[in-house]
Amino acid sequence: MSEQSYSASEMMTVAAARRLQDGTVCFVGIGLPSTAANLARLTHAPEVVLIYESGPIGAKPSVLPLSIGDGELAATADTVVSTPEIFRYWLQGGRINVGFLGAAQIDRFANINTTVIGPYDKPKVRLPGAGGAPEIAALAGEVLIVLKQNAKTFIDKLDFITSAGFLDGGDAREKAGMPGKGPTAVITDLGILTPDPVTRELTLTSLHPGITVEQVRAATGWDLRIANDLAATVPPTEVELTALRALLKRTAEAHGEVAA
Amino acid sequence: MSEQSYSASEMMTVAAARRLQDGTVCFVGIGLPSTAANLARLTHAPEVVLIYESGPIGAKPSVLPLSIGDGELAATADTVVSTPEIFRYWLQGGRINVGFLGAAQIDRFANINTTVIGPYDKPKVRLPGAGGAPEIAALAGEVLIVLKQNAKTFIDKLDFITSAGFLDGGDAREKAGMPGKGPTAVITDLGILTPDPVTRELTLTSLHPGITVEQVRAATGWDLRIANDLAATVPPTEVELTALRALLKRTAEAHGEVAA
Amino acid sequence: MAVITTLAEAVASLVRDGDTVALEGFTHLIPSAAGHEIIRQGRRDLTLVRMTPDLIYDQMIGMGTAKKMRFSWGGNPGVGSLHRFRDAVERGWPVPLAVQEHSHADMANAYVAGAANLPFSLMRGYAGSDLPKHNDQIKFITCPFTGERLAATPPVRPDVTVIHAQQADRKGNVLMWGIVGVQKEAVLAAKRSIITVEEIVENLNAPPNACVLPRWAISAVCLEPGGAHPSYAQGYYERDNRFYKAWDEISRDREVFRAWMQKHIMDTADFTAFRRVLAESQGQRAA
Amino acid sequence: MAVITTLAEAVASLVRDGDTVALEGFTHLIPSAAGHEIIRQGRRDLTLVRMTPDLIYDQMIGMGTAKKMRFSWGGNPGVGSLHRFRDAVERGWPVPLAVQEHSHADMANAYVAGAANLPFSLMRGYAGSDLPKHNDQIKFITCPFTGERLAATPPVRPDVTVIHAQQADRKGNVLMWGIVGVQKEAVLAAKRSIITVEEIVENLNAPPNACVLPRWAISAVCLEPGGAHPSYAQGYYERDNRFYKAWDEISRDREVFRAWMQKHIMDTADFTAFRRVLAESQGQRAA
Repeated sequence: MSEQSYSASEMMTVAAARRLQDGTVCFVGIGLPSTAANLARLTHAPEVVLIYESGPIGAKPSVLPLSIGDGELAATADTVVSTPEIFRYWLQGGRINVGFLGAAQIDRFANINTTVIGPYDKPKVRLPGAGGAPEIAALAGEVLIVLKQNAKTFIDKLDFITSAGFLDGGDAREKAGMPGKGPTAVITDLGILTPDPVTRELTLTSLHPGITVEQVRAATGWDLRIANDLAATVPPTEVELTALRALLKRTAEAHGEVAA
Repeated sequence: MSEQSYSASEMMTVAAARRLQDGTVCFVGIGLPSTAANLARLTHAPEVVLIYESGPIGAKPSVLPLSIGDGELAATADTVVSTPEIFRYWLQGGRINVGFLGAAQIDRFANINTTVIGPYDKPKVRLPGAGGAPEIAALAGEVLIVLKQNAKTFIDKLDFITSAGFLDGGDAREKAGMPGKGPTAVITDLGILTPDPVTRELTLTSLHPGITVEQVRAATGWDLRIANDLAATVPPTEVELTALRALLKRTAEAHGEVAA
Repeated sequence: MAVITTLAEAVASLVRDGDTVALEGFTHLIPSAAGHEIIRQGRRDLTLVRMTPDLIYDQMIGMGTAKKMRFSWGGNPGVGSLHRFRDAVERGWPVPLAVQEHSHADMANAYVAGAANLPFSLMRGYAGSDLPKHNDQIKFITCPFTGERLAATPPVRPDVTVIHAQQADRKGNVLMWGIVGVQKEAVLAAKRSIITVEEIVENLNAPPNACVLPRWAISAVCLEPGGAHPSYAQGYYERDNRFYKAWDEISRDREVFRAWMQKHIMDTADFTAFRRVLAESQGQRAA
Repeated sequence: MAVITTLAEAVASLVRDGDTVALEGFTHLIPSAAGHEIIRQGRRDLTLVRMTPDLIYDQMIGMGTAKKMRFSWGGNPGVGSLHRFRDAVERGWPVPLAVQEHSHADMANAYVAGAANLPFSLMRGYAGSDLPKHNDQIKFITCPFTGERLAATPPVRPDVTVIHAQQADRKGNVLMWGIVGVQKEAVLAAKRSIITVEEIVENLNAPPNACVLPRWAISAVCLEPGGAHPSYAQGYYERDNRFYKAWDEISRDREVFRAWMQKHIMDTADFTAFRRVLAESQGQRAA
């Protein structure tokens, strides 16, 4: 990747942003999802509606929020409602097209762990917890997941399922009564994984430039399925890179100013 | 009553207003209760908090509202919340000291009918219905009821119990699981009735000036109990009458202007 | 996504015979213009939903628009009875009207449940009241933690909700203020929605945490200045209390009612024309 | 009825050992000054409730103030882990911390149920999640109309809720705006409440339908300008992101943490003194 004019995480963010169609109503998690969703808004999806669990509806931040409730989100939103209303009327109300999530760990059926590593009652690592993810994962029309891919994040057997993907695969999700389609893509720094239409097992369907299938296998905690028609991810365009870098620059400056 | 310098309905309104202590949080019904509650606010209870089911909290109308949602209520309130919030957080939330109600019909246990006269499915008279009364009657700390007393309003057996007073009397109300104390006084144009501590049957405990016990009996659809120590209602004071008449005059002018 | 269109087009495309329709408004911002247009277009067999049915529903019922009403208080606020409503319930004229009756608290919670996509609402309600005996859509459930008994009812989920608001912007985002009642819940609980507004502005400049409905949660926005008459629109005009009193006379007699409706609504093209004819009638009455 | 008093007096009279206490704030308006004062006064065995426990709860946990926490997401927003929280859960230092864990949606609904005096909250939740297996306060009930399965949990009913708001008037009525989170519900769900404010004004001049808490629904109002630092108060000051990052270092090591707490909180009289000492420390670090 040394010859590339962009980083793996830039590729990840751009690839994630591309999955968000214009006009979509998107429930945005903080961190990578927020970066990708705002990049989409600043490039191909100017009319995307971004909803944050803290209350802002239609937020249009010029710099990325460091927290899920930054003032910039409230100041640029069409309206700010209470947190109960966000979860009751807007998420559970069935108004979210796409839930955009990150994760600490994920398994082959796109189930997510953000709770504990090790036993729940005596955890080796206590993670932050569920936040809004369990209901976003269950109720959003579809779910996009963005996280870096390595042996610590792509796990054969999760110690804890915080938020459901396809559970044990097949029709297990439908049987569990979740209205949303579930994860339609997992975007990483190495490629894009999508669920098999039948087994719902995550399959590598697109490989980022400069990455080998072996690298992806090595970064996955289970025997990863590879699509027969494995695609090559289109590299970030000049427009995408420029927008992303300008966004991150504005963000650093803004938060620097705040701290000064 | 011809020699009196005030009318029976003025006596009723003044007597009702006197029951409302300063600082009380009062859920106000439209009509007579609203007149009495605002008279209280304009005389002895300047700090009474008036809540209307349409959403205003702490309304201080200078003229009486003709409807439960007049602009004057919103314009003078400390805040205006949604109607669901009024019923969920403020009434059911247990924050109301006094529910101030009117009624079409009442029985000896202060149960109220505002639904139908005659059978429910083939009513002789279809009344407006429950409104907020059933939950106000059940959940307010105590309930005051104000209505004119005659054979059409004081009924031996109601065709329909819309809002509960003491049901069949005794501890029937407690058994039905209502947290509020229930009706503590029924104020009419003839006198004041309060529930017997044990049987909970309404008893005439105060007689308005110029009214005879026989008149009250004749205006009651059952064999009315009279308190041994029957009190005489103190006539309206100059202050009370002046405030009430000024309020009604301002109201007539305001609504006249509106209509003009 | 909101389209900004005429009220006639919005009603024609969004309100259908047999629909469950909620025209909401708690004495403030009552969608009278929209109610007239639904009558004008001759809709039938509607199930009407409203906490506080008033003149508009009295007019719809009297014109045979509705077969059923789910409500909690039906009257002419500050005046008295709704004579057309009573005539339909007491004597089945012009058509029988089935009623599903609740308390305000229950209706408000049922709208909240509708907006929140819950299969039932929950409240401490109806203790000692006869209402549940006559409404099989009120049930009681037991708290799994305390064993307490609570009232439950199905959510309000209208096919169409119609409300009136103060302002929309050119994109179709809507702002309302003052007594907002259950209107936000009613719109979010519905499959489709029509919002008439006093004014379409360049920017809403909504205060923080104001009651705003984003355009993508609305079907149609229609400019109808004065469209809440005889109710009021805070910041625009006051309540026409005189008309509420006049309605008591107009609606008392079937023929007087029908003649009034024919002249003022059926024979007028829109709400503006209605207001003009009404002004003439009032002038004559005053004379 | 709200009394306007000092934070020290409010905490002394309203927060007791063993209480269930909610210091709420969704990254905005976090009641840091009040949290410090609770630590300063040495409260013990508190059950802490919060959707998003952050630095303040990390400080309280690290100082042994809490025995249990009911929450849905515990982290240093935008930075990473809460090291004192992890140390308490993973290694029981300084005292073991029991956790009752929910999702955000469930916690938000539980606050609503508390404010509405309901014995349980209701939501479509936890499908496929392991959380209910480890929280016996999450149960599932069946809709009496549709047979659907819904998650239920007991309401949040704190002994004391503590929040920070922008303004109070001289009578004690409180106004907040921007991201208001669950603070209104948290105050209305509690037996007692303390609200610190940026400013006490003559009149709130609240916009229509603003988030106002009337004085008679509040126990105490305390003037604490800057009292939400390092979080922000919309219209007053921005978030001190640098401090959130600094906290990651300060809190990593038990001794460093204890020394920092001693110097900055235990040895300072109030939040103003804390801010002064903090400024000195930051100056030294910068130097």
